[in-house]
Amino acid sequence: MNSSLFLIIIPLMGAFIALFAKKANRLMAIVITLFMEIFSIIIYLSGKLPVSVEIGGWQPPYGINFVLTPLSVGFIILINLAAIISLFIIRGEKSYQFYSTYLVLLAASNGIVLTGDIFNFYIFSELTAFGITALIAYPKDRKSTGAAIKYLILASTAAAFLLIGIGIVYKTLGTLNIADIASKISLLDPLTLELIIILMLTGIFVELELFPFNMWVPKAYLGGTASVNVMLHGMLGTAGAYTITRILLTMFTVDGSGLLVNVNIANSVIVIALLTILVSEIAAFNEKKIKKVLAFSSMGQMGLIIFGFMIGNEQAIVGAFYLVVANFVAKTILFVLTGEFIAMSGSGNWEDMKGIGRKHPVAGLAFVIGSLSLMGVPFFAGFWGKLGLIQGAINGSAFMVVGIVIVLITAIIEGIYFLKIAHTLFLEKDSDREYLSKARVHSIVIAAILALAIIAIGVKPGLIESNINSATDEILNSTSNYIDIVFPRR
Amino acid sequence: MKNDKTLLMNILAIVFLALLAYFIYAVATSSDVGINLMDDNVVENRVADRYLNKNVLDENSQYEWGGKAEDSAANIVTAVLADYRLFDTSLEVIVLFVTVMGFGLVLPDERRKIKESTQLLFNWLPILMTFMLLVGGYMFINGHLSPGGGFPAGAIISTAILVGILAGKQTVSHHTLKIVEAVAGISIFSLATLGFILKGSFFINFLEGGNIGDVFSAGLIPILYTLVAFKVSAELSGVYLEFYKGGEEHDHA
Amino acid sequence: MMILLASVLSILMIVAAVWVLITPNILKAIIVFAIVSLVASVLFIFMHAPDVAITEASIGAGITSAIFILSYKRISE
Amino acid sequence: MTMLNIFLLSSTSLIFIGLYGVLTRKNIVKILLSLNIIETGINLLLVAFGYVENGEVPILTSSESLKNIVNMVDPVPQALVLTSIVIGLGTTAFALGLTIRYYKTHGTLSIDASDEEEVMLNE
Repeated sequence: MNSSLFLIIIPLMGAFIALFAKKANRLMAIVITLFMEIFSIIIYLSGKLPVSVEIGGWQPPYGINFVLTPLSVGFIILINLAAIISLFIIRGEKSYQFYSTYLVLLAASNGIVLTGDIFNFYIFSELTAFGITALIAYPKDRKSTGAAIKYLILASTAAAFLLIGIGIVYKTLGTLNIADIASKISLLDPLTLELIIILMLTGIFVELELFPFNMWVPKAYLGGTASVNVMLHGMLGTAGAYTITRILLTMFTVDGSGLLVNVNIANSVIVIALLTILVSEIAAFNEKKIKKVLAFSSMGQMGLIIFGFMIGNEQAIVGAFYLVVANFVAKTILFVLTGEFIAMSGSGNWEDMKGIGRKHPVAGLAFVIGSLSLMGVPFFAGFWGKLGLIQGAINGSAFMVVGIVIVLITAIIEGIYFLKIAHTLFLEKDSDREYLSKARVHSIVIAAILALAIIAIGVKPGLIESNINSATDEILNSTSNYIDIVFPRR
Repeated sequence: MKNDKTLLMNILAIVFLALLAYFIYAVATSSDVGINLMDDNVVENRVADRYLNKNVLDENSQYEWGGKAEDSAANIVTAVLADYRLFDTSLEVIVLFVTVMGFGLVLPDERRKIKESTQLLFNWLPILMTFMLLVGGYMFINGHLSPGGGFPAGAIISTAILVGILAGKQTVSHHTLKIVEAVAGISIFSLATLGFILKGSFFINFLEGGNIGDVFSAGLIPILYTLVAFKVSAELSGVYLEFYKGGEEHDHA
Repeated sequence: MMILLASVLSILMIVAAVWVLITPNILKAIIVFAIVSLVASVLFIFMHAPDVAITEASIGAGITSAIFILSYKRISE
Repeated sequence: MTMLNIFLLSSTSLIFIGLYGVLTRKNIVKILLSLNIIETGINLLLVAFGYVENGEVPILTSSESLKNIVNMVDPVPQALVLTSIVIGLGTTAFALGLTIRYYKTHGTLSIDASDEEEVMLNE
């Protein structure tokens, strides 16, 4: 499995070659991304998982290692899928900088998931931050520049906290390997451990789009083009969801059981996640710009996912994984179609998109299916996520009831604003309307395929059940499923 | 109104920082069971012990000055940076690559002409540049023996280009820099892949190590540091040139 | 003796850092920041870290300040 | 007051000063300088974590120095700090490029300027 390093090496080499590829760089980017997707699927199906890969010939914890488990490779497949989709919906980008940065971002978001070393994780997360900042700033206008510099400052400050946390971990435990830290965490003084967890949480909160640190999200989505939105959501957001499972639920747990060592911190993360859901859904309700609506909804879904992971029992984690998949697919549909709609109507407000659903019924239908899944209507993929979340919360402690109430209320709010948009798309007529351009066929085909996937998962959740159960099992028994893989002799 | 907001922000920041400081103080003086932040290194099996004793592969191995070891770099910081944790270092090169590219991407296009400077600087330029190139060269070649290494060496070499610009002379073109950058970058990752082909593991130091303390020791480290130095200097020089009117060839790609 | 020197340098560094924040003149702030970096690199030598000291002096103090000044000149034009 | 305490205190105060600057300053160049101060503080802090009283530089120079291996300061934080210095340079360069662009599009260096296109300055 040493060859899995090609997932990092090939895009990075491609990033250098793109400096000279002139017109072939888009083709090269597509070929490399397809290779990554196929290669990660081969790894997933090879039956050799889970496995730990040494880099440089030094065994962990002395060298850096990659940990390939069903969970991490599953996330990589999602990330590379988002990458392919984002490449297909690019509009006429030709400059080498765009593709070079994109390839670095691709390598970094794969690395963030695969790495088994905490300092290596820090470098990869910095790389993703730089890559996405450059891509957000790419249009070079007022909106995108403002969004990019604010994101860069916020991300660098957060990364500084992460680095202090890493320093304290090294000072006290003498190691940088995630599995090694996880096995030694009980040796620490409780107060010191609390400090470490708070510092690291602050470091990853920006990427997780959680409440006090998420002012950048709507600006970044508004500033970027449609394909950058798909990257931001599908690559960075998915990698962010993965960091919770690895940093929080593997490193800082009681005997690898998926429960955070410090109950107070776990509860405050739940409170923050619930606040995020509430604030972002209410903000989305009042928003006129469709990209901002989607950005706020994206924050809300992220809050839901974190809420599920933090409850910590089996049903809730299964639900959270279903939500990750459902949110990934549904939001990708919405971002792809939004890009088309905005290009057609020439306006970012959803009120100006009257009748587009009548002109392009397939696209309109896919949009509605995506939003129904986000709401959690039965027979759509998101339903199984919210169901698992609520089941888990009922079995959890008493104050989870508040969480259930908030989840249900926000589902209704979400329903109202998405139905308003759907109503505008289909029912309102604007007959003498002329559209600036036609919707591109391949975008609609992508959206339609993804919409079919949502219905397939929604009607028959058994399609991905075994994968999600193995991922859940990995979190609930991380000692045998993660630490023992990195250190087989202990 | 605006002043009120600023004042409020200041007070909030001070309160937040005071709380943080108090928390850190509490952590530092905490006396619970377990390893405390301020304890001396009490954990067994610290990673650094094995690095210093150069016995990562074989726990009982010993080494001597002028003899062989698993990693024969005399500078142990270099050994950690460019051998045990080489993967980190090559990613660091990518960090610089992507940020400098982003810098060139967002910078507005109008450049200034390089101004003619004083006669004094112009006359002394060759000597200054040679001196800087020599210092930089010494650093990356001796990075495994003495303090220094690829990154500061690259920075110092790039200063030679900066001095040239300040003296009114553009010594290298944008295109050359781009080629140096790409060739060095591709070479670093090709060496990593070569390790996979020869020894079955990426980023492995596959050259024969040599003896500790020799100039030709530490296997791949001097080669890697040379590549890193060239790449870093090309990137940083690119940043300086971005500020001035450069050649026409790089902008239309 | 070393302790005295280290504490004087630390105090100098902290004073310079506060100065960076309060001075209204940006160019002055940049130059004072270079002093912070230089003092930090001397402290690195005190901590037996010559590698870090060289890197901090050349990259942290030298190149960073150069880029700051070039950018600031570009903005103020 | 030992050397270690001096290093820990001064680096922590640098981090706090920088944090205060990032939170309260409005000028982007000032914020970036504060960010750099935080980074310098963190670098000092990490190296101080590896500091040993009366320790030795972790570089072998002769057969004598081999006997002092037990007494050498920790090389790993130094390697990490070397990486983080370069990352800090990258952040600064990129952010300054964005600042120049920001000044061109917004006409000010204040971080509070609105991002919506209500005020058209240069177009």
